[in-house]
Amino acid sequence: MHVLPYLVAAYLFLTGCYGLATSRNLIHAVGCLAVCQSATYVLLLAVGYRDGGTAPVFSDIRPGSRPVVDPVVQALTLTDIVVGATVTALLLALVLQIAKRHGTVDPDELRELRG
Amino acid sequence: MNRLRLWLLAVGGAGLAVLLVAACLDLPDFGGDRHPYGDRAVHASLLRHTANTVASVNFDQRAYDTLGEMSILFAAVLGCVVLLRQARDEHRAPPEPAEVARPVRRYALLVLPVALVTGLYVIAHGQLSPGGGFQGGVVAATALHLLYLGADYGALERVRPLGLYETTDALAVSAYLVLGLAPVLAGTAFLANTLLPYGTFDTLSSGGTVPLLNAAIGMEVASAAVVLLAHFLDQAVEIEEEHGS
Amino acid sequence: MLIVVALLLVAASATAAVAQRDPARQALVLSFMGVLLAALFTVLQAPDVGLSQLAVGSALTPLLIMLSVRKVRRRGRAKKETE
Amino acid sequence: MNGWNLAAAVLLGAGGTAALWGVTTGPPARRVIAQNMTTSAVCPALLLLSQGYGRPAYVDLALLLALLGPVGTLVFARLLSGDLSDGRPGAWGLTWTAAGAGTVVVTALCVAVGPGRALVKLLVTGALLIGGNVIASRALAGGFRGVRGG
Amino acid sequence: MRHLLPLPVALPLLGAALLVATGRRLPRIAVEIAGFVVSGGTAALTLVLLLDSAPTMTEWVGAWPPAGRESVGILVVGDGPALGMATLASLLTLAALAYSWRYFDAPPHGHTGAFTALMLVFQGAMCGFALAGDLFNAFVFFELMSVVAYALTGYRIDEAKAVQGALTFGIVNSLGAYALLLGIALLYARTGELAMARIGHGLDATGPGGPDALVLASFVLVLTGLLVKAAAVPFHFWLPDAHAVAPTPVCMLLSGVMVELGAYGVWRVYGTVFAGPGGIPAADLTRALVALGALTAVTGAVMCWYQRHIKRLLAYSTVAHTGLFLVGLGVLTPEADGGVALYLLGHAGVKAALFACAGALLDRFGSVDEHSLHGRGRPLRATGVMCAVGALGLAGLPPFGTALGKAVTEEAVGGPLTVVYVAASAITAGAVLRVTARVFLGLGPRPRDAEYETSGSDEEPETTGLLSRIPDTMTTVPAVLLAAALAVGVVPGFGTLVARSVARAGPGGAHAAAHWTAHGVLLGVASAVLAVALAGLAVIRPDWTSAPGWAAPLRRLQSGHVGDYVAWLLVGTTVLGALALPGVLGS
Repeated sequence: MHVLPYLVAAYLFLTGCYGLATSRNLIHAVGCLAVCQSATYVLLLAVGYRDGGTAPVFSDIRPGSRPVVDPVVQALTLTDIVVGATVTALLLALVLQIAKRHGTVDPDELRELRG
Repeated sequence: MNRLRLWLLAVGGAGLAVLLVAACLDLPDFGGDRHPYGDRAVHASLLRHTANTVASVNFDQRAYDTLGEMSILFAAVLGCVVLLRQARDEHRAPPEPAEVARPVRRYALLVLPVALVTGLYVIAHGQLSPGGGFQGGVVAATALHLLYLGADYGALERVRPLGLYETTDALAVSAYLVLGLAPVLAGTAFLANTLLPYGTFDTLSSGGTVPLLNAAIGMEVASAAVVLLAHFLDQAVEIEEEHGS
Repeated sequence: MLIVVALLLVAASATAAVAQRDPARQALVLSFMGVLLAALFTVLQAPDVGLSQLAVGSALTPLLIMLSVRKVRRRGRAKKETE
Repeated sequence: MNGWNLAAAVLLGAGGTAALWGVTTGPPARRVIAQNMTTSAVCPALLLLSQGYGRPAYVDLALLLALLGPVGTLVFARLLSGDLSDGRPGAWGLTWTAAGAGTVVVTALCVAVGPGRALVKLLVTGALLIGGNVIASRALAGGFRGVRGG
Repeated sequence: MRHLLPLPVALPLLGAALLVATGRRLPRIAVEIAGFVVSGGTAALTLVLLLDSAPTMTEWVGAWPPAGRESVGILVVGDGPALGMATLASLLTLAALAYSWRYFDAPPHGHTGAFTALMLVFQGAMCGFALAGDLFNAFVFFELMSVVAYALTGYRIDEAKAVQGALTFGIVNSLGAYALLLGIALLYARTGELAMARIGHGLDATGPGGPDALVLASFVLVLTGLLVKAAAVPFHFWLPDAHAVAPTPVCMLLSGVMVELGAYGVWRVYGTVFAGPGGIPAADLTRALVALGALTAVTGAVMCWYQRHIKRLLAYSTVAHTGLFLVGLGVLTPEADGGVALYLLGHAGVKAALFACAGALLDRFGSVDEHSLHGRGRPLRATGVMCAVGALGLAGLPPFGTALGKAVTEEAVGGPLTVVYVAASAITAGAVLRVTARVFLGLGPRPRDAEYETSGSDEEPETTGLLSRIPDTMTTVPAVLLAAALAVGVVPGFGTLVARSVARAGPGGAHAAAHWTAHGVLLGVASAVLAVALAGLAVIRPDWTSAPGWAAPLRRLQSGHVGDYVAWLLVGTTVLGALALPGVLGS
């Protein structure tokens, strides 16, 4: 339990990398990249967690009445999620153009840039 | 070649796995009590009457990061607009109207206003309760696309003057930057939240510039998401390549 | 315990997302994973992050991926018809 | 860990595992149904968590999921309509079971919360959850016909 | 004055936003002038700030001055190197905008300002990354820089190679960025801080007896992200694929400053975060950077030699030179840092000018292929001369800035590594000279085609149709850039100024100077002579130099397959970890 969340984060990153490296479809590869990125969310939030803590949002609890978790990592993760969504969109746009110009989305068949 | 890749992957993956696992074992235990920056951030947030500490970190203490985040979204949308533009060898074909079962159509039209209101609610309460410009903006933008899901693409296009959304997107970014530059003109730091009164704790107008920045982000995200989806929808539904090219 | 359940489900869905080689099916798993991540963020006491993950992961990203899949497939079909 | 959280853990664990199994195996039609069931399992769990942690603010998450979950399913129903056309299992049994479970959870929470603004939010969430679930099932069972170009 | 520090980020972003907001109504000329004004204004601002950068300016954005020693705000650091990089990025953006004056064919319909706006955002992002004093903030601008670069690389959507290169670029760099973020999260877990200097203090305070596996892992992950950007072997595969296909003005920025910003990031992060007793021992960093840097330089030079696609050739020369920079930074002496700074400035001018010349060829003949252009470049006399001059600059012929920087760095590095410097610069310059001789003079026989290579013929020109004559902007800009590269070496006292300002920002704050020495001049001339000899040999006896029997495996590694590149990235992290391991085990 003490390290499980961290290990899950590491596992997510490695799994995503495996998927990326062995992918046969570029849309699938972009999805795997999203899996890689979820590793960063999990790691960041796990780092900021505090046992018995609650969200540092004081609209429905009195400040100081309960221990709170780290708000900074949450802000970082928020930024990270936005980054992830936009990068996914941009890469998908590129995949669409590849599909048009090369007629395939299989990286094994893209053979123009080499050597 | 493929075998080489698998070998590389095995070696690299194993090495990285060992490294990460070793690091995990050295990390402070999960759920630990030491969060110096976090504790300071909570304190600073309460000092400025912002009930949602995460909003305070996002729009006040680390508003500069949010500027970067917003620019990423802005740049990505601009990039998608450029990348998904109609190429020379393509033309537009108006899609055929879709046949949607009546209950589904009714549901979509009924939920659309609910989702829009929810989106606005999430944006407006960003500095009080969980939520904020980003979350609410995405919900509002998604809501609009219920028209595509529940009716057809033509219906969506009628309520979506794309140029307007693009301009709104850019203007929201400008508004954020202008709000950040105003303190510089007043002789203090960029993005300083010192010009407006902090208001009463746990009310909509509390937190100084936090609600304003939050609203700018909400506007930016909502219009950016609409523009982004519009270009993907155009590609998937309307734009066709000239045959034989 | 809640955290453990959510973590294991996320890890399992990530494995499934990588193992599904067809992008449309992967999009389904990714949307599942997005919702599960939101639940994980909630039990990690990060409702703000959970909300944005829900907003992005449950509808926006699947829509983007599915639109791309549709475009690529439609292209393939159009090409087959002309040949 | 209090009773609410325990119930949430059970719902999340059982519902999540079942949905994951459904999403990763079988024909496309069944996968989409499982994806729809994710909403029905996780949304009540989020409601229970909000009560368990004593944080009414967390209800927003359930509200958003109840709103966007069915939208996500509609995306798949619409854009996969070609794949779904052969053999449309209505899965009405499952749908009504999920709707029933949602009703039970929402009712229990309403009783626990008592009248007030929070109750209204809960009821809206419940209505959206159950309505969305049923409509998404309807959409999967042939809600989009003749969608070709659009 | 310090309140103005974040403005080099804010102004271009504001300009870009306003351009997009009004872009659909403005005529193209107005958009281009506006972009020019904003970019130029920002460049002037960075220059003013740079002149005021001693003593170091720091600013807490959001007016959160530290209470005690701790703040909740974001730190922006304006020291010599940071503002120097920001100025370099701004000036190069200005040059690229001038070069692309009325350049592309019709801009996207209804988005007249899109290209200019993207370039402005790129400028702001590079300034933001250079000035960042907060690790997460650096990540944000790193990512902004990457996102804009992907979009700009794929700008010509009609080009099959362009979109493929952009996607490879995007996937590999995003993965690197996520590794960087994982490293930041690990550092945050250990120290609970995000400002770089505070993280450094935190590591020193909490590391009981030197670094442990956590520090090592965070070091490796952070460095992976930065080295992917800096295109060190084996993270470099994306670079030739992307730089060879991006529009020429974008190439000028990518090769001239963005890749170097990765190396700058390594210098900044190591110096501020990991240099203390709780961080990574100096010996380990030296081992890692010198080994990877030397490997990068050699690989880049060899691959550069065997290219026929001219822009790809130049891209590999960037790889080789970044390797040289990394070696220089790796030895961790103030003299070497100053030398690298000068080398980097000179290289930026020379490389951007060479890309500009390649762009002129592309738009005049619709090809950047050395073989098919054989002899066809004769009418373009000015471009040919600039190509040759640029090649000599690349070789480090005194009195170019590259020569001064290289001489200072070589002296600081010393030993057998001098050979790497001379060889890498001579081989890359020789390749450029060979191209010049074949294309602009038509010397030698037309070489035979190889089997496994990227050809540069039948490319689409970036302008409206093929140009019948090269416009003045496309010859003036490279000329100015070459003159600037020359000025770096010639202007008396400039070298010492740069070296001193870099040394002041580094640990210890030692005094440093950069002078021409007989030894350095001799080595510079030797590289240039070697380059000319290599080029001559290649032109006269193509069979001797173009039969790459032993280089074929190396070329095969550059497969264009994104999966291979991801696998190599993982191998790279492992290698980095192994190289830095002894220090962790020893403590």
